[in-house]
Amino acid sequence: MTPLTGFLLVAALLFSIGLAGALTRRNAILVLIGIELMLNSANLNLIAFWRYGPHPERLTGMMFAIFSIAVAAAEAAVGLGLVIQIHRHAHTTDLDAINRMKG
Amino acid sequence: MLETLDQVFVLLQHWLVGFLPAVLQPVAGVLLSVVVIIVLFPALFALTTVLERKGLGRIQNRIGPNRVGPFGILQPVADGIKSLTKEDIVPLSADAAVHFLAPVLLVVAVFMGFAVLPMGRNMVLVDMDAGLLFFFAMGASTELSVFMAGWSSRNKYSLLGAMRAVAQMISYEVVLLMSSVAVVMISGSLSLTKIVEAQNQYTWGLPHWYIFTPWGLAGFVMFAIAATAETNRSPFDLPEGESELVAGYHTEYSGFKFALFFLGEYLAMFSISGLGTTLFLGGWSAPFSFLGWVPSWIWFFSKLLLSICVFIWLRGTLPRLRQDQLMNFAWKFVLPMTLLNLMVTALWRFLGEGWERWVFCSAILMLAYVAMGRIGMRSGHIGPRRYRYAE
Amino acid sequence: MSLSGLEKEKDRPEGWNRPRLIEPDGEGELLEIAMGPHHPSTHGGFRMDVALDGERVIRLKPVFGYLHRNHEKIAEGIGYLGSMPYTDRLDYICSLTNNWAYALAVEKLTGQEVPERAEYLRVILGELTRVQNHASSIGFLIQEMGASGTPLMYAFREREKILDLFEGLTGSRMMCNYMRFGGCRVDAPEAWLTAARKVVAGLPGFVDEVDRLLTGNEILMARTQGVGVLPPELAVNAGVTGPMLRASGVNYDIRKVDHYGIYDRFNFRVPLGDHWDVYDRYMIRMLEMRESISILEQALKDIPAGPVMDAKAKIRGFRPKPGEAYGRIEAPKGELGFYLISDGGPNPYRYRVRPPSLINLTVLEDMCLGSDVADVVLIFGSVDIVLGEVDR
Amino acid sequence: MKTIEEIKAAIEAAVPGAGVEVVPNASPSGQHSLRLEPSHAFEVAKFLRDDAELALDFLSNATGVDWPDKEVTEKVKVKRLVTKTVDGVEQSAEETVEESRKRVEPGCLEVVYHLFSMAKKHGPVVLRMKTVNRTDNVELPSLTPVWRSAELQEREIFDLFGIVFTGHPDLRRLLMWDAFKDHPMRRDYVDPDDYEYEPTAHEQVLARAAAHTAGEQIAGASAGAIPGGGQEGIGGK
Amino acid sequence: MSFVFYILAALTVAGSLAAVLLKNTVHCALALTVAFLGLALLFLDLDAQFAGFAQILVYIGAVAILVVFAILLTRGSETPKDGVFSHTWLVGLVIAAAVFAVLGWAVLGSARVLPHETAAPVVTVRDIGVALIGRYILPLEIVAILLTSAMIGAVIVAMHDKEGAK
Amino acid sequence: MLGEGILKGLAETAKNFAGSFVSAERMTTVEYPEERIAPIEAARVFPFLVYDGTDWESGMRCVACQICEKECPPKCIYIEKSKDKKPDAIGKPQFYPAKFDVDIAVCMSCQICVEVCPFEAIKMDTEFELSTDDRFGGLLLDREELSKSNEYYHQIHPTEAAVVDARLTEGRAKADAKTTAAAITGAIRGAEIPKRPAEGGD
Repeated sequence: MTPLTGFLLVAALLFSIGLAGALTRRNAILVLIGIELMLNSANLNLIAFWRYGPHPERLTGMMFAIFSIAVAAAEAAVGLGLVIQIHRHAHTTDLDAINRMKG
Repeated sequence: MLETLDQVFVLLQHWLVGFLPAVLQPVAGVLLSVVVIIVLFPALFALTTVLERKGLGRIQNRIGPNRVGPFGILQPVADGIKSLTKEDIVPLSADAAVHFLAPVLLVVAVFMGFAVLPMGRNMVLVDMDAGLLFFFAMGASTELSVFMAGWSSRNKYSLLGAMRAVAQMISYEVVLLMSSVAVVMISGSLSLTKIVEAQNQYTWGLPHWYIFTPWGLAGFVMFAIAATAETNRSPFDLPEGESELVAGYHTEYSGFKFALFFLGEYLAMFSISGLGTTLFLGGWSAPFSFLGWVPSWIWFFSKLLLSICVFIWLRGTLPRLRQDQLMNFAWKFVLPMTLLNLMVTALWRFLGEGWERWVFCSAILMLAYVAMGRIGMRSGHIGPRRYRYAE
Repeated sequence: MSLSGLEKEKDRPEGWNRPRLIEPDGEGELLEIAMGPHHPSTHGGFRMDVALDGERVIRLKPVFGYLHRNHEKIAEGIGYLGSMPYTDRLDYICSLTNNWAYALAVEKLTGQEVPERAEYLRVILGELTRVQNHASSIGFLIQEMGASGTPLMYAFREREKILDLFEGLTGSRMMCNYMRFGGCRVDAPEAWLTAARKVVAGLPGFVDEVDRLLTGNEILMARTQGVGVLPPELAVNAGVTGPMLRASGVNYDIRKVDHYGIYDRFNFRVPLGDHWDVYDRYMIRMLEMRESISILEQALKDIPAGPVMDAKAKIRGFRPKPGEAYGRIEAPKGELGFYLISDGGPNPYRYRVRPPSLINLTVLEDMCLGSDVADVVLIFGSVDIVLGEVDR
Repeated sequence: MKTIEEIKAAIEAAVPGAGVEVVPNASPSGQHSLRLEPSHAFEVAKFLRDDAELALDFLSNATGVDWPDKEVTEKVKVKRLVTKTVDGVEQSAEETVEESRKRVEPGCLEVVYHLFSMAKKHGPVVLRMKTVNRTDNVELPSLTPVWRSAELQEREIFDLFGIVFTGHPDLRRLLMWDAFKDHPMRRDYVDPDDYEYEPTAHEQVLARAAAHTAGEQIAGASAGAIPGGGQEGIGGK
Repeated sequence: MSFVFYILAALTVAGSLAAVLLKNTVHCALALTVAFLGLALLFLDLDAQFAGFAQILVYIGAVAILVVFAILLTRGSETPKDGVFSHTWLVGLVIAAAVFAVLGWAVLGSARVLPHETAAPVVTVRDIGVALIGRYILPLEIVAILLTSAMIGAVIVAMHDKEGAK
Repeated sequence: MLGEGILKGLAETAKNFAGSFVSAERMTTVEYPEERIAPIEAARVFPFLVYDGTDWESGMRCVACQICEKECPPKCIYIEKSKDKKPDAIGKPQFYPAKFDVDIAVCMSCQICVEVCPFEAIKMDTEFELSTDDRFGGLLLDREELSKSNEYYHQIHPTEAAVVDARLTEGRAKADAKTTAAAITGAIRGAEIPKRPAEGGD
C-alpha cells in the first residue's frame, strides 16, 4: 500500500461520513457540517494527489485546494445565513419540518 | 564578547544539546526552547500583573500592592497560591468536559503563537516560511475556546460575554491581518525573521523600522487598536464588561481554571505585542545604529515591556465602548482605513525613493483620517457641547 | 416579582405617562436576566429584572427593598432629636444635606429661627457635600463605563479632603449628625475655616482635571450622548428632581425657588441641558460643581461671627404644637423633603422622607427601553442613587 | 400664588360638587391643606395640573398617614336616649343633659400629596384624602395617571399602609417582599418574632430573646401564638 | 506511511464521526473543529504548509465559529425531543455505505498503479504568491469575485428586513 | 479631530502617574497599621464614662439619671440605678449606676448621649481599634471598661474638656454657694441632686 492509498482511503471515509451526516441528520446546520466534511475530504484528495503527483513543483493540486478552502468558507457563510433566515421564518431548523415551498 | 552575549542563549542551547546523540539533537533543541518559553512567559505574566497593578495604582494616585515582598514584587506569588488553593467550582448544569477544556485550549493556542516570534538574533523556535500565517492561525483558534467557555458555563452573562468576545475578535482579526499585510507587501515575506532583517538597517544611524514611515505609522496604530481589541483589553474589554456582564465568559470560572484564563489573556497580550514589535518596531533590532552592541534580546523584551506599559496606560485612562460602537468602529472606520493603508503602501512602493512618497502618503492618510473621523463623529451625532444657564 | 407580572401592562389606563412599549422583533425568545442584587454595578442591593431581545432592553423592572429598614417607623418611636443621626444613614454620601433637610422641616414645624453664622455653616457644608457627591457620582458613572476606576479614584482623592473637613468639624467623616433644630451642634473654629478655604481653593483644579480627562473623550461622548434621553415633560410629570431634572432642561433649583437658608445672598447660576441624555447629566454635575465652588468661595469670605445655635432652642424633650410641616431642600441628588406631623407629643406622629433617589428611579424603565444592556448600567449610574435612601 | 381659600374656590368652580374642604394647620409652617372627596379627586387633580394659573405640574411627595381607631371621651348633650348605653341612664324624652361618654372614633387611612409648580415656581399645595375605615374599605383613587411621580410612592403607601389605589397601573408591594402579609407602617403593627440573638443588655431585648428561644424549644407549636406571627416565611421570595 | 499519519487519520476520522453522531449540536460543531484540525495536520504532513495554516485559519477560525454562532442563533443546541436523525436516516446510511464501498474498492483496486513517495517538494510562500499572481491569476480573480458576491449575499440573506418588520 | 480627547486624557493620566511620585498632595493613602493620621480632636467613636480623681468607681460622674438611655436612638445603653447613694467626687451623696452597659455593636456613634447628659459624665472616645473575636459580649462594654479618667478626656479632646471643666467648676461653685446658703437659712435639703441647666450641649 502506497502512502497515497492511505490518504485516499481517509478521504473516502471522510466523504462517506460527511455524506451520511448530510443525509441522516435533521438539523439543517448539521447537514451543512456534513457537506463541509465532504468538501474537506476532496481537499485532502487534492493535496495528496499534488504531493504524490508527478509535478509537485507546479502547485496545481495545492492551488486547487486553496481555492477550494476559500470557496468553502464562502459556501459556509451563505449556507449558514440561509439557515438563520429559515429559522427566522419557520422558527425551526428541523429539515423534516421544513418541507413546504411556501412559508 | 558582545557577540557572545548576544547569542548567549543560542550558545547555551547548543552546548546543552551537545551532550545528546546527534539523532536527538534537533528534537531536544526544540524541546529545550519550548521549556524556556513555557517558563519565561508565565514569569513575565507574573511580573506584568504586579507592574499593571502598581502602574494603575500610580495612575490613580494610589500605591498599589506593596505588602508581599519588597515593593510588593512577590504579590503574584501570593495570588498564584491563592488561586491554586481556591475551590474549583463547576456549575451543576455546566458541560463539564467543555468547561474544563476551554481554558486549557486557550493557553495552548496562545503558547503556540510564540513559536514563530523572533526574540533575538537567531532566537526563534521555528523559523517558518509562513510564520505570520501560522501566528494568525493560532490566534484564530483562541476564539473557539472563548466560545467554549461561555457556552459550557450555562450562564446568561457568560454566553453574552462569549458572543461579544467572539464577534469582537473576528471583526478585529480582519483588521489585524490587513494591517500586517502592509508590512508583508513591503518586506515581501511572511517569515517574521525576514521581516525583522528587513528593518535591521540604518540610514544616518536611524533604523528602517516600518513605524517610521507614514503607512507604517498608520498601520501600527491600526494594529495596536486591533491588538487591544483582540486581547480584550480596555477600552475594548467589553466581553469581560464587569459593569454589565459581571465577568463575561469567565463568570463561572474559579480557582486554577480562572488563573489559566487570566494567564491566557496576558500571554495573548505578550504574543500580540511581540508581533507588533516584530512587524513595526524592528523586532530585536536596536533603535540607533550605535546601540547595535546591546544584545538583541534585550531590545526585543524592552520593546515588549514598553508596549505592555502602553496597554496598562490605556487601561488606566479610557472607559469602554459599547458593543455596537465597537463593531461600527471596526467595520466602518478601522477596516476602511487599513484598506486605504494597503493602497498607500502600494503607492509608497511604486513611488520609489525620494521625498514625494513621504508627502503624498502622509497627506493621503492624514486627510482620510481627519475626514473619516469627522464623518464618524457626525454620523454618530457626537461632539462637544455648549451649555446654557438659567438666569 | 418575575417579568410575568408585566403582562398586566396592556391593562394600564390610557392617558398616563407610561413607558413606551418596545416590541421584540419576533424571532427567538427573550433573554431574561436579573441584574442584581449581586451585580457589580447596582450599588448594593438593587435588582433590575431585564428582558432582552439580543442585547436590546425590552422590559425593565426595578425591584426595591433589599435595604429596607423602615426608617420612618423607627422615627415615629423616638424623639425628634433621635432621628437626626438616622438621617445620616439615608443617603450616606451626603449626610449633611440630609441633616439640613430634617432640621429645616422641624424648624418649620416649631417656627425656630437659625442664627446667621449657622446658616453660613450650613451652606458651606451643604455645598461641600454637593461637590463631593457630584464628584463621586461622576466617578461611579465612568467606573460603570469601564474606566478601571481612575476618575473614581481622583474623585475619592478630592472627597477625602472634604471628608477630612467634615471630620474636623463634626467628628465623623460620613455620619456627621451635625445640624440641630435652630442651628448647628458646634461652632467652626477659625482654623477649620482656614482649612476649608484651602480645600476649596484646590477644588477648581480638580474639576479642571476631570474635565481634561473625560469631557472631550470621544469614547465617553459616544457612550453617553443620545443615551437615556429623558424628555422634560416626562421628567416634570414623574417628579424627577435635581441635576437629572436640570439635565432635562427644566429650570428648577430649590435653592433658587424656595430661597431657603440664605441662598439668595449668593451669586450662582443654574446650568441646564439641552439634549436630556446621560452626557448632559454628567456635564450638569460638572457645571454644578463649579457653581458650588463659587458659592463656597463667597460663603467662606462672608461668614459672620456669632452664635451657631438659637438661644431659645431646646435640644431634647420639646413638643411642637399639633400640626404638620413639609420642608425640602435641594440635596445633591434632588429634592429631599421631610414631612412631619406632630400630635403635640415628644415624638413625631408621622415622619416621612421624600427620597429623591427613589422618585428619580420612576423613569428608569422609560430611559432604558430600547437601549443596550451596557447602557442600562450607565443610565442607572447617571440617575445617581444611594440605596440607603431608596429603600430607607 | 393663590391662597388656599382661592384654590378651593377655583376647584369648586371648575369641578362642580367636588366637595373640597380646607384643613387648617396650626403649626408655624402654615401649610394648610385641602381634603378631597375621593370620588372627585381625579378630576380635581387634573384640574390642578392643567389649570393655567395654578399649573401644579409637580407632585413632590405622596405619603400615607394612619389614624387608628381611638377612644375619645367627650361631653355630649343627650336628648331622649332610645337604647340603653353601657353606663347611661334612661331618661324621659324632653330632658337634655350633658354627660361624659366614651366613644370609639373610627380611624382611617389618609394620603397626603404635596404639589408644587415647576412652571410657576410656587407651592406647596397639600391635598389629602381619607379612606372610609382602616380595614375593608381602604380604596382611594390613584393619582398616578395625573402625576407619574406618584407611581412608586403610591406603591409604597400600598405596601406600608395598605391603601389600595384604584386605577394604579402597577400596584405591587414596593419595599416588602410579595409574600409579606401585614402593613408595617400602620400604628398597630407588631414586629414579627424573627429575633436573632444579639448581646444587647436591654431588658426588653433580652426578654424577647428569652421568649424567642422558649418558643423555639416548643418547636413551632406556639409559633402562631406569638403576636405578629401572621407573617409568612422570611425567605418567601 | 508513518506512525504520525495513523494518529492524524484516526483523529480526523474520530472527529468527523463525532461531528455526525453526537446528540448535542454544539458538541458536533466542536468535534468538527477537531476533524478540521486533524485535516490541517494531515496537510502539514503532506508538506502543504500554506494550505494547512490556511485550513486552520479559515476552518477553525471562521467556519467553526460561524457554525456555533448559527447554532446559538437558531437555539439549536437543545436536543430535539423526537430524535436527532431524520426519518429517512436508514436510506441515507445505506447510500453513504454504498458510496464508501465504491470509493474504497476503487482506491484499493488502483493501489498498485498509484505513485509512491517522492521527495518532498520545496514550496515557499513566495512560490505560491507568484503562482497566484501568475499562472492562477484568472481563478484568483474569479474566486475574489465569488467571495465578494458571497459576502454580499450572506449579508443580504442574514440581514433583518427592518421595513417589513415594522 | 478624532482621538483628541483620548490623547488629552492620556496626558492627564501620565501627569498623575508622574505626579504620584513627586507630590504628596496627590497621594491620600495612609498605610494604616504603620502610619497613622494625627489624632483629630473632634473625632467621636464610642462613648465612655468620665470619672474624676483616680478611682473609677468613686469618681464616676454619672448619677444614673438615665436620660442618655432614653434618648439613645439605637437604644444601646442599659443602666440600672443603684439603690443606695454614694458620695461623688466632691463628697455629695449621689445615686450611681449599678450597671452601665453600652453595646458598641449597636452604637452608631451619634453623640446624642453626650449632648443630653446634664452631668458631663459621658463623652466620646477617639479609640477605634476595638475589634474582637468575641462576637457575643466582646463588644458589650460594662461600667469598668467604659470608665476613663478626666485626664484622658483632656488628652483626647483638650479644648472641649477645658470648656467642660470650666463649666463644672462654675456649677460646683454655684451649688456650693447654694448649699452653704441653704445651710445658713437652716433648710436641710443639701442632699438633693444639684440641678444644673439641662441644655447639656456644648
